[in-house]
Amino acid sequence: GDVRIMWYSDGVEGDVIQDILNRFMKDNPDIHITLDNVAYKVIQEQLPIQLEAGQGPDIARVTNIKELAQHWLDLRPLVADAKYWDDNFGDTLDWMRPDGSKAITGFMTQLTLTGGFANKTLFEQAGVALPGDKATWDDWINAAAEVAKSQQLPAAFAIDRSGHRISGANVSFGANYIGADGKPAKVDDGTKAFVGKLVDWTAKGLMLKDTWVSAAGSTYRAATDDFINAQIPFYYSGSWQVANLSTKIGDSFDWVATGSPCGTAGCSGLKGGAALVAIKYTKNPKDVAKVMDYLASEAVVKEFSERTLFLPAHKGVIAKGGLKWGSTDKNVGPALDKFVQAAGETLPAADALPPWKWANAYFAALVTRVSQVMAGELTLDAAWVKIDQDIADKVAEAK
Amino acid sequence: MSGVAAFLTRRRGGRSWHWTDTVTWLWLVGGLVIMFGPAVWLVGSSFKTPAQLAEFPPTILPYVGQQMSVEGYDKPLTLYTVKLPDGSSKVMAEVRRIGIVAQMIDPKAPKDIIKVNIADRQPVREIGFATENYTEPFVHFDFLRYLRNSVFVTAMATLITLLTNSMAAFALSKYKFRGRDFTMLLIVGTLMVPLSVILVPLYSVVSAFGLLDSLWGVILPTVATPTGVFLLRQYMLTIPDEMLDAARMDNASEWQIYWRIVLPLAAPALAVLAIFSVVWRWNDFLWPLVVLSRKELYTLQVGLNTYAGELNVQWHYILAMTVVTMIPVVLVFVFLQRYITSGIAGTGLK
Amino acid sequence: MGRITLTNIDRAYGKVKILHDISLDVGDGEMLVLVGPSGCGKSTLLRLIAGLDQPTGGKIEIDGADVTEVSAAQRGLAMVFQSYALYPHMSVRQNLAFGLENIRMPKPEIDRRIAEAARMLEIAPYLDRRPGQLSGGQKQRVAIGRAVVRNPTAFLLDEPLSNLDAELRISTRAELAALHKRLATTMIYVTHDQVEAMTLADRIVVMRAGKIEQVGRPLDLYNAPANLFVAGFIGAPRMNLLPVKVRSASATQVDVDGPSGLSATIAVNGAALKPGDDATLGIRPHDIELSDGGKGSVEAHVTLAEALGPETVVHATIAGDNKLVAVLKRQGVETQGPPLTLALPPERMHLFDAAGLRVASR
Amino acid sequence: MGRITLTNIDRAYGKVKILHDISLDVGDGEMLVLVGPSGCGKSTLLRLIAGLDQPTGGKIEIDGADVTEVSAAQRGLAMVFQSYALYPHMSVRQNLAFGLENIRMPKPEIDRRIAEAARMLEIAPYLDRRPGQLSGGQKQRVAIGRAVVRNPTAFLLDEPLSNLDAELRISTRAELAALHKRLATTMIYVTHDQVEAMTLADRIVVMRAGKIEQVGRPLDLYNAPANLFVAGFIGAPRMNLLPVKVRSASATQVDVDGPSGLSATIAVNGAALKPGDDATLGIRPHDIELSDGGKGSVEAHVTLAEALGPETVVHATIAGDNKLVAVLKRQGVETQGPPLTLALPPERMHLFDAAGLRVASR
Amino acid sequence: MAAFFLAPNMAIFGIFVLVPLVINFFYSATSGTAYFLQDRSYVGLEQYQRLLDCSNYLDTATCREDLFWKAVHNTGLFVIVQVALLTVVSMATALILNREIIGRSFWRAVFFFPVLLSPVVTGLIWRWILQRQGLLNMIVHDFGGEPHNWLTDRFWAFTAAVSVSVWAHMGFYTLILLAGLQAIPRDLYEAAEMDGTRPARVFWRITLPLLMPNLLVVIVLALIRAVQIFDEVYVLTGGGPGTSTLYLTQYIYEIGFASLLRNPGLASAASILMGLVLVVLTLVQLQVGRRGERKGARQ
Ligand SMILES: Nc1ncnc2c1ncn2[C@@H]1O[C@H](COP(=O)(O)OP(=O)(O)OP(=O)(O)O)[C@@H](O)[C@H]1O
Ligand SMILES: Nc1ncnc2c1ncn2[C@@H]1O[C@H](COP(=O)(O)OP(=O)(O)OP(=O)(O)O)[C@@H](O)[C@H]1O
Ligand SMILES: [Mg+2]
Ligand SMILES: [Mg+2]
Repeated sequence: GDVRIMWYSDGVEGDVIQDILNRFMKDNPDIHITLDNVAYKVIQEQLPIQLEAGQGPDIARVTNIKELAQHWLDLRPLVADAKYWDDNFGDTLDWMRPDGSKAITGFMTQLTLTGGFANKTLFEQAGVALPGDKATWDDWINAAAEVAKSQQLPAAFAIDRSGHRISGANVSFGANYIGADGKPAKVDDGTKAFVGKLVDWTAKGLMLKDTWVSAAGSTYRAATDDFINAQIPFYYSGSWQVANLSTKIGDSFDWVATGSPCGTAGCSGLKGGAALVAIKYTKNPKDVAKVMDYLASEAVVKEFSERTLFLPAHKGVIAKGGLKWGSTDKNVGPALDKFVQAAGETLPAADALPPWKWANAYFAALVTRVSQVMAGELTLDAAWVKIDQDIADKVAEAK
Repeated sequence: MSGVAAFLTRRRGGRSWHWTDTVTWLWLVGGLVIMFGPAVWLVGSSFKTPAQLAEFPPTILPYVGQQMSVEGYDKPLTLYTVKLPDGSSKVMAEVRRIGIVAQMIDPKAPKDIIKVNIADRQPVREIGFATENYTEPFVHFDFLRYLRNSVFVTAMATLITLLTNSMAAFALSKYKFRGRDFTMLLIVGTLMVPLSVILVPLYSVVSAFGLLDSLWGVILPTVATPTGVFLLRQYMLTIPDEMLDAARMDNASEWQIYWRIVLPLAAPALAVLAIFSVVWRWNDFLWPLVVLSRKELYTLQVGLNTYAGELNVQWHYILAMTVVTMIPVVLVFVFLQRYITSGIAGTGLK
Repeated sequence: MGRITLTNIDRAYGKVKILHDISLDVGDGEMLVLVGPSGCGKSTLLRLIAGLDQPTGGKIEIDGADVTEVSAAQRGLAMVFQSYALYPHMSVRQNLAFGLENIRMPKPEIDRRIAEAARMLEIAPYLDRRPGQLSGGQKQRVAIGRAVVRNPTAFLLDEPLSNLDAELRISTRAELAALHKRLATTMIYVTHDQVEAMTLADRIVVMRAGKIEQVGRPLDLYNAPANLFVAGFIGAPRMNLLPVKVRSASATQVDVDGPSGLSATIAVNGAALKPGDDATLGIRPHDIELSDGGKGSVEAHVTLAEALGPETVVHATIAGDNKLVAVLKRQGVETQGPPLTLALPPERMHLFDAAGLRVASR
Repeated sequence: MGRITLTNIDRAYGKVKILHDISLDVGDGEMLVLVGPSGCGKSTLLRLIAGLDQPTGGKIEIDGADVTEVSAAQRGLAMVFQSYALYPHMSVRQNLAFGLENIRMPKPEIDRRIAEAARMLEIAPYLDRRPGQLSGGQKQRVAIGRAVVRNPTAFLLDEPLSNLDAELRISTRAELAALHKRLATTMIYVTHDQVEAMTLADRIVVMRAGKIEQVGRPLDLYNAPANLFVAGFIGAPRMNLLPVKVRSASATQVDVDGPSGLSATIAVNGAALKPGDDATLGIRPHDIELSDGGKGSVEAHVTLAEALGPETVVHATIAGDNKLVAVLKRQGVETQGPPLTLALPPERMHLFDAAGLRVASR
Repeated sequence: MAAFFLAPNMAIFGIFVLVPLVINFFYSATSGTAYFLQDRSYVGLEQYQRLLDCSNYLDTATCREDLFWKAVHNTGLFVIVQVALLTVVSMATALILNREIIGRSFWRAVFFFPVLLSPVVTGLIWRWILQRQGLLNMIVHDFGGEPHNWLTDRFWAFTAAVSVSVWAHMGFYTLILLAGLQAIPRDLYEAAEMDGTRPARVFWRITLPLLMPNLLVVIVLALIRAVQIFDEVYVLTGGGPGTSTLYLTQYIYEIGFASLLRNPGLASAASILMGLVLVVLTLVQLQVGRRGERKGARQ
């Protein structure tokens, strides 16, 4: 039968998956797959409406996998080997199923991990050593500030404007968003500690003002271009940037992935990623399962990761190692390897966030209010009140 | 030549230079820079590679580093202008870079490797067009199908808009009936409903009519645009009623009056509306995005936006395709704007 | 075929009443001319008949059928608008064809009719121009042509010749007269032109301020105006009106005394005048002649002499204040010359009573 | 103060030449009337003088200063448009005041002038209406008023009276004449109306197809038209033109033979005619009289008699085909009556040679 | 007859505009994250209460929905400045394009061009021009000026938002005005010229009154679109710096659609409040305009 996949791309993955699907269709002439390449906006704003109306594609690549979990199809009875799924995707299966369920709804096509990048060449030019493995946030910022000063750069570092990006760091300072009842907790000292530093760095001009200040609400802004143009020696973003940096920086300078700097509680990044899930309203559950089985198979996952430079979420693939990253850039391999390694250093409080229903509410409130503070519209103390209020509102609304 | 000069400098009626002429030309030239400058830049940028697009400071034209094949090296090497310690500068090819030190060679004497601090070299660049921004999407992107859908949506929506709006505007400007002001108010009143606000209810309505995943679902909700009714009505008010009376005496039915008298006389306003409608429908993004979820039905704008990912937007493709998709509307504009000419309604009168 | 009857027509714009109780019967094939001062409601009346406007009261019938509520298109009339109202986006040819196409006339017949109208109105060279490229007179001819080609039940013409030059005016007038004779179509014709009114009309309707003052055959109006207004309005230059006092009155004649020792005896047909009554004596400029003195002649001081060629319009004063206009059939009257002696023939005099109504002459 | 000189003015629309080499000298304070058939370029010429349009060749001077390149606003002229061109969004009062406010005239003076113009043109009751609420004639009067209040160097009037009714037309004409006399302002006046042209003009310019045919004082044009066109154009009804053959010719007189046994001896002043030449004999309808027969009289069959009141326009045929129009100073001519015998007085005849040019009379 | 001509438009209009609008009212009376009415719970006027809960409407910090009021304030200022600027600029351009200049169609195309761009591309181009290392700063630098961080400065970000939206939309209004200008009979200008009228006065006394119906279209549309300003500013400034260019539609969009935990009820209520203000504004304008229209009635 027919299977429709709704897919969005950040890079080349649309082409890669099409390739793989074409191969699949050749082997399974009875299944016809249509890949609808859509804008991320469609996934974000359009798909939920369709789902609520009981419509939608058969399979979709989505990011807000927890919120929409009630629409996913349980593949457990349909897949060839449920144990294979549990074994290899076990850690992340909970991210995409309703709380308390044991369903297999899909798998992560890409695992992401927040982390830093440093412009090695700039550091060298400034004669500043790259901080080591266990360096703290302060170490990194101080070192970067020194580089910025000697190289006359506009700022020492930047973090993408996103609640998600700073949450790993918050956790590293001991933050815990999740209350005892599973509902959001009030902003705690860990969060206050790191956010306070961030605000301070911004005020001192160490953090690039543009990214956070020049937007309102939960608008996403990345500082990638500044890093690419060697405007900042240190940049905190995530693993998905590797391919992007590689193409855009080219030979201009050397860069390295640094993992996440450490706070008082650890050196945690935050995981995330996009999942490919099957949708409940499909008319062809069998074929869907077959496609999912194929795409989740070890060889395909490996190929997909190698070609897209994405971190795989497949335990087997990671364990075996030896991924032949599809890039000739000498910076890429080490960077990806660094992320793979850092994935093991995340704190439990951070790992609890991806499958947590209210994470996005927390992130949105954080970014909205913190950037107001940075713009001078709010004091930090007022911001804490507002953040708690915003999150509480969201919880109340969702009744 | 002096004829041209006279032509250039003449003002209305052909008399000597007037201060208003100075203002006019200042305005026009300023307008050219401000309005068109970004356009030129847009076109230039559409030929840039992703790396160039991200580059600071931006350049108007796309530049690429110049490369050269040097004997003894498999791959072409990138050329740099190197400032030598003695103060002179020289074009050299980079063999490799290790940290802040680059190993360079003189292409004429490829034997000796010279170490250069990277701060002392500037890439030699030349204009180079990344035409793959254009060619790639044509290969991977179902351009012709999207184009067909876009043309269908735009043409149908524009035709229906012109027809229904002008009919309504005719009724609202040339008939006196009870409830006319109310109807007008209702229409103008709903002008202010942003689409994003009624998106969800509209989605339910369209879905109730079974128009989801259908181009008609894209077309119909947009055609009753209050803007058009309002615009046309205001223009039709200026058509003398005597003309309609004359047509009535000529046995014309009300439809004929509308079709043969009022429509031609409202041509300038219709042209304006047609231009707007074409531009709007062509550029419509949010609504088609909502209605269409199958790629066979995508319009160009929706198709184009598949290059906008969660974390990354492939601007080089979007810019290139924007330039391509703009061409038809520019042509339509150039064609239709000729109709925005002197109102002729008065010339049939004494 | 083309009998138009108006009964007690009223028309008001808001509170302002423009037409008062107009009743009129236009016979089939009649040429009825409406005259009256500017703004008296002629165009308004025409629009009511055309069906372009609705009366606020009264009834309009065509051939006995009540059409008050019938739309303009269905009344089968044709109209030439005072403002032309040509279709600016159509060529002259299309302007002419429009009405015919509307009734789905076959193409060859349309062409034939257009050719004929073009010939008659001398607009053949402009058939492919747009109205915007025509001069005022050319536009007007096209407007007439548009009505002519239609062969309507009746023509309504609102000052159709007002922008034509003298020559074309006369020939178009003659063509219209011929057309009227040939088609025997009812025509209602508004004009300011005395000559047009006099020569074309079967009957003339004189209107003032939305009311009908007199209806009658042209010469009847000229020779026996019903009241001072009509007397003053019909005939150019206008009738001289002199205030007089009745000296004596009998059933057959009235003696009046006027200014400047003027006295006259006017034959009447039973008048209700009494000696001592105020009255008005009228005499047309064309009826005044140069004389050698005698009874009924007056001494006139010329203030202005307008030489028209065949005749001279002499503006003069008699007895100080009273103005008198005479048309003398000669050239060479001088403003600075000696006083003229003018004869006012009593048999050409008109007498109006104090209310302005004509005292019937014998 | 208001001398306007045109030298070799040309105007073409694209390839179509509308005005050919017009040279004209309008004296200060002169009233110059432009006449000519519809579409001959009168309005175009007026617009060139006004500065609203640019000649394609030639020079325009006002009081000796070359204004060809000067804008309309700076020429200090006032114009009454054939299309009225009233400002539709302003009341009549504002329409009149607009030009005065432009020159920052004090308010009381503006009010005074408006009041005066309103009185003269009888538009006082409409001062607060908008043009859309006025009748055609009322609009036209406002258009005149707008020029009058300005006290310009010269007036340019494009058929200013064409929509007025006879009475108002005559009085407005008289007011214009009086205004002209009082202000002694140059006026260039386009009209179709013979009477207006004859009575108002100091000089008349007759145009045809963009060329000047004749310029002269009204009676000169009437009495001695330079060519057939002017002869036919000036005078209403138009001059009768009969084809004749020269029988004999001397320096002082010419004998001609015409249709219907008509023969006449016309006194001339040195003519280049030879016996046997074709010529045209002209005689004005007003110069034809009823006669009892005799030399120079013809038998005429009446085809149409138009009774104008004081006189009757008789359309007749003589000798079969030749049409003759006569204006007889009597009523009661019947179309169905017996043939009339008409006298054509030789001293009133005009003779034109084969080229259409007047043969100078003595 | 009028009904016949109105019917097609009104039918489509009723189904696709009015019905959704009415449904929207129901939305505003419900709460929850669900999209479909049947899945939502009725809360009456609660959403409105929440939006209007404010102890001092001039100080947004005292409001429960401080961002809503922030957006209201920002939008108010933006609308006033932008509509005024837009009208003036479009009018000036239309007047100039109405003159007999050579290459009229070319110039028209120049000024209309930005309308052809999608708002996202518009926002993007200008962000690239205005950002810290953008084209503008490069030019400023080349001319020896001090580069400025345009988009992180309150004043300049606001100026940029206004200017860019004017840049993007003026072609639209210029075209409407141009069509209106061309409909003014030429002989009126000639009459005015004969009356010795100065150009400025011709504009104020002839052009402007006669253009009133079109100007009304322009102001009404400009106002409505200004209140709804979104895409280009969103891309350009994202509402920043801080929240200083956060406008109503962005606020509604964010709470109603963009954020993962959406609140369509609150978004509907906000949009209805915004609509109410617009209705009032438009009524006022139409009333003023009707007077102007009567003035502009043809002769
Ligand atoms: N729409 C209107 N509102 C108010 N009064 C009007 C309107 N139209 C016309 N009038 C008035 O009605 C009267 C009659 O107008 P109408 O046009 O019938 O005059 P008319 O006799 O044709 O004059 P003219 O010979 O000058 O054309 C005039 O006084 C005019 O001012
Ligand atoms: N814009 C134009 N393009 C081409 N021909 C034109 C244009 N305007 C006028 N004409 C022609 O120029 C000639 C002169 O026009 P003009 O208006 O001067 O005539 P006129 O003598 O005023 O006639 P009327 O007495 O009928 O008003 C006419 O034949 C007319 O058709
Ligand atoms: Mg009238
Ligand atoms: Mg003319």
